Amino acid sequence: MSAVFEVSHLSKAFGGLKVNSDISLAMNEGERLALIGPNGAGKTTFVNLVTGRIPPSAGSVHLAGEDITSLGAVKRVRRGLVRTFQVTRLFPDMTPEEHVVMTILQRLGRATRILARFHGDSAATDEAAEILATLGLTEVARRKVATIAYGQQRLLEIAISLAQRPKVLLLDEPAAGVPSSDTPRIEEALARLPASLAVLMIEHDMDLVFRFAKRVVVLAAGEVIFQGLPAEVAKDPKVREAYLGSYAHAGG
Amino acid sequence: MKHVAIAALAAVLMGSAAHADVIKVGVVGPFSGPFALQGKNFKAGIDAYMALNGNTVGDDTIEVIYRDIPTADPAQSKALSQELVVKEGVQYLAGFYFTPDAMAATPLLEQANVPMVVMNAATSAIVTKSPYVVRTSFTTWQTSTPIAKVAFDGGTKKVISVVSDYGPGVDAEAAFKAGFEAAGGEIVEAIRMPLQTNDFSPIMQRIKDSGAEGVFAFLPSGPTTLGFVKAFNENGLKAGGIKFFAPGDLTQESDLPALGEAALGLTTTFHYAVSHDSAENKTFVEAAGKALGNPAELSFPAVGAYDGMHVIYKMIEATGGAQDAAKAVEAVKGLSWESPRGPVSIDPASRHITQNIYLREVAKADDGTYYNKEVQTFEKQGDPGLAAAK
Amino acid sequence: MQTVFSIGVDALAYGMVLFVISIGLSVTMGLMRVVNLAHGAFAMIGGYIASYAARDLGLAYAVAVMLAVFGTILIAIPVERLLYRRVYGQPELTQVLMTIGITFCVIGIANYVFGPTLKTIPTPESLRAPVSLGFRTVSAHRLFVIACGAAVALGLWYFIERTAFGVKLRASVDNAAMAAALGVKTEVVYAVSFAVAVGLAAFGGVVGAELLPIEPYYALRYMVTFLVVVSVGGAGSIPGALAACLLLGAIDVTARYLVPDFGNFFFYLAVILVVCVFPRGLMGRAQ
Amino acid sequence: MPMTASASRTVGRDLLGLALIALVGLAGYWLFPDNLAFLTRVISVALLVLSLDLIVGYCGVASLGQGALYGAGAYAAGIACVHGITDPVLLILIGAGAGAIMGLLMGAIMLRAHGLPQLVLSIAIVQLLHEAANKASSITGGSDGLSGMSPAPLFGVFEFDLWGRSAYLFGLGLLLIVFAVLRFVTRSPFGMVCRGLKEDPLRISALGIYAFPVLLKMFVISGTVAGMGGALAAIATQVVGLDSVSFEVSANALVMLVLGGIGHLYGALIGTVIFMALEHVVAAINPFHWMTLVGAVLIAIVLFAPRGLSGTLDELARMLTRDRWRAGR
Repeated sequence: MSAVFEVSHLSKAFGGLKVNSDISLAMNEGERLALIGPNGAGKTTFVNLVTGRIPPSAGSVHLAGEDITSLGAVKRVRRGLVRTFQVTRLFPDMTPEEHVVMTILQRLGRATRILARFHGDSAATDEAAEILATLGLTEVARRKVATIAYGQQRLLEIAISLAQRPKVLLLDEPAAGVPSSDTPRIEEALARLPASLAVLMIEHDMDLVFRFAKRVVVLAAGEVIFQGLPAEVAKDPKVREAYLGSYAHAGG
Repeated sequence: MKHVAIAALAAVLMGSAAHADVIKVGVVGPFSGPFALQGKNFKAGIDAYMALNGNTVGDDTIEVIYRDIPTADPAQSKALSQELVVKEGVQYLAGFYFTPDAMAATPLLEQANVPMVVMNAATSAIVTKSPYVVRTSFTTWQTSTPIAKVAFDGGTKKVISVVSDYGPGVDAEAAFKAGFEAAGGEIVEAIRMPLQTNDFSPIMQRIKDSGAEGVFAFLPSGPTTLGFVKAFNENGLKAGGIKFFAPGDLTQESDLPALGEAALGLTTTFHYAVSHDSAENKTFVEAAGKALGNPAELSFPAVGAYDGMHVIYKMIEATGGAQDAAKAVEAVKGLSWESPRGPVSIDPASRHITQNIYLREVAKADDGTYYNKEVQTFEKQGDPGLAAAK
Repeated sequence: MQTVFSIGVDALAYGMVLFVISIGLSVTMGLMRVVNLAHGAFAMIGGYIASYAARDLGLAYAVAVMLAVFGTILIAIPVERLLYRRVYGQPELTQVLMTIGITFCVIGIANYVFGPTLKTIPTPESLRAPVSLGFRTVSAHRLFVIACGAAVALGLWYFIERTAFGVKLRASVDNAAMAAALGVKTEVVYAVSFAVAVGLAAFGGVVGAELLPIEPYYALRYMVTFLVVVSVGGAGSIPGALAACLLLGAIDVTARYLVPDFGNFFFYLAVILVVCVFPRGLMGRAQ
Repeated sequence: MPMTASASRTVGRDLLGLALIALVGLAGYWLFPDNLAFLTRVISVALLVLSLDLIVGYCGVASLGQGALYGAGAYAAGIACVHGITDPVLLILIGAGAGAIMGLLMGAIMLRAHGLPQLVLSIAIVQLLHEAANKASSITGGSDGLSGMSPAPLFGVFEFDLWGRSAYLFGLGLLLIVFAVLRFVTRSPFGMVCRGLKEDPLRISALGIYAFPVLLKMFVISGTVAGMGGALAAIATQVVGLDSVSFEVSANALVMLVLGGIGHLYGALIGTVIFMALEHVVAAINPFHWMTLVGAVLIAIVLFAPRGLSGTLDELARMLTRDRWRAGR
């Protein structure tokens, strides 16, 4: 199986400051990968690079075998590279149902039609109802997003990415800012992501990472210092030093 | 076509009903904003006439209704004139300081069966817009043509024309060009400035570079003229011996205090000067001065309004108070009388006023105030503009 | 060549008047992030005070200018405290509406108090005498305006870049919360910089009265010009504002010389071209 | 497509809304027979404010240059009428077309920038058009205004006479049609994407939707509506002045929109009617007191009712229904 998502030698420097240097990683269909690293390791820059928000200094990105390095952000989304946001980016004055229906209409190429009724598109409305149900958002489906709980907003972001039926999904700290009482519902939703979907999760919550990811990539100071199984991460000396700094040896 | 019938019936009905009581005259003009002073002169001229001749004609009392347009705004002028006719039921429309405002209201006259007496707007074409227009002020052609001859006879061979880019400005340029070239002179350049220009030094530089011996200028009176004449001095053109020719709008008495020294010696041709020496003018200046409150603010729009009311009174006499625009206009064709400005008459063909045009020079009176001293008279001038337009 | 030079003097004078008045707006918009369309109204208030002081009270020109600057600041302080403080940080549309509202009120009151006619500011004899620059004579007033522009540019640059207050001002604009955390009394900084901006506007209003005559509609008539000049220069950047004023001033004056009947056509065409090529202004701070 | 319960309720509410507008319009016709010329002007300005709401209220793009679209429609209709095309319906379409083209041009330029520079572009465009109209005085009549228009009777029967009866009813019909169409457009997928762009452009691009073509399309629709407003004014007053393409008319439209409440088509209508009724009364007394009043009203809106009249009405309505709903449970 060829890699559905491949990043090779990706680097980014702002002037002299090297923020991402020579990052390479690949993901196959249905794989669950986690990208972790201390604050300032360059995780967010990495997401912005692969989603086309900022141009790379060097390296390339391939999606399902196609070189998308020069494509714009919108084209990459259309090719199936979808992301959620660390801080939710939603329409406060609209309802969850409207968010998901708009996503589905875009997928079906009917998002900007003028001679049609948005609420009248029953195919999109039915599919949206299904997705919202699987994520337990049915009873807030018709309330303005500004009035629903933050945890539910995070779930809505996941619902939207599901509705986009992507090839690759980048989860940017899905549990960030969510009260611990709601985290289980987020985990449930992540568990129910389609098996064929390649998911790259960027996260700090180690429990969530270890329960979710089959493989872990550790980023420190812009470089990949570890790629491998979750169980071995904690033992690896370079990872310990990156995380615990000088204390790492003291404990040893 | 039942709609037309109803409209005509309503008009006649309204006309006869108003026979014996109040006849309303609608006056549209700038009573606020930058040109408020000119509007004030309209009111003074009307008040002066009614003070001297009473506010009744036969057994009808005259009531004047004012509507304000701060600047030239054709759409608003049409709306206000329509409101005056439809809502207030005026039988006569008068005033109109700016040409665009008069032009916009002319289509109403025939349908409304209302004559219009233009008390200032000076573009020749206005009278051609409707048979019910009568003008008692002047046209730019009428006042600009004589200055062209005066300029040439005075030895100036090359003149540059600088006018504001609107109806009267374009007319003034054409009038001066026709008169000056007929006399044998040459117009080196013709420049048109936008109405809102306030910094004139680039234009002054353009005048210097054109190599002209004299400049013919036309701008709306008030702030714009003030800026132009001041710039003419400050940039050393007056000191450089460049002569200044213009119709009287630019040295109207209400601007002279502000112009002061800068205006001394400027020669202009105009139909009226507050200092005109005649018995009628003395009584007029005295009555209008009282109506204005400050005699120094008296200027030519007041005499246009004064004579306008005279024509309206004559129209009401002729129609016995009935609303019949055609009969009213017919009655005043050829009417002649002694106006404060001098002998005048309404030309039957163009319904425009025939009058003397005076050459005047800005002089300083003993009490230190400035006035337009009349030097030479051009008798019975019609409107050359109409001949050129045909 | 002689014409080019003389247009140059006019362009420089007009550009400097625009700069002196609009630099205050650049401070409010760039450093304080407030779209203040009422900036022209403060310039007008300054003009009216100076005209009243010099013409009706017969005071000397310099005194009239001082009175105008401090009088306008005095008027502006309650306005800043009551109205502007409520729109700091609000979206642009809200600020635009608030400041248009203030402009309309100032116009209405100015007309009620001073009447509709033009108010001239009598300048001293020394400023009125024509000065010959060899290739042309120009009124001393124009040179005075150019000198004022240069002085304001230097003074403001020094005040913002080199003084302690300047550091505090720039800090509290970049990150008000952080500046406050470091002990900078941001309320005071905002009030003082607003007063400086308004003072500059009043000063510009008085000095530029020859070119931009004082009448009630002034605040509306030139609101667009000041806004355009500052955004072309890039809000918050003094060199940017200076460059924009001189560039747009030159284009406007040259156009009015070469093709007077086109009026401001080329001025606005230049504005569109510059903003299209530099969406954040010539030297705007990257927002 | 079977109507869901909620969909049929919104369509019902729309019909009720249209009926309300028609009712108010006809009431105006019977109550103020002498002021029909003024009321027709209110309708043409209402179309302008509606067109502005499409851009400001629905796309979140601030504009002080809507006069450019209104004036383009007015001059196109005026010039066509003076050169012989006198059928009023055709003139409205010509106005709409000119507005649409101007909308396309204005959108293409304005959408290159954001925030303040974008606002300045809108001002520069309307001022540029103002100077161009003044310069091309041979065609547009310049500052003298374009006059000498005599539109043919509507459908060959109803004359545009002095009392303005047919002009008013023609305008009212046009307003109803345009309002219904806009109700439909704002509820279409395209309309929802526009609202999305106003609330969070980044999320829209994250959905894979290009913003520029959507906004440009809305500019064209807005231009069409504004152009019709301008054409109606030209036909009704038979004069087109430079004031129709000016900064003042654009700033007034924005004030009316905010007074009524942005983002609500009703808001645009409410704001226009109240603003122009007040202006008609107060400005007649003293134009400068009127400016002070408008200034004070604007400041009050920004401080106390940022969502404008219709916004606060909506909130009021929601509070009432919620209370009833909570009380009922």
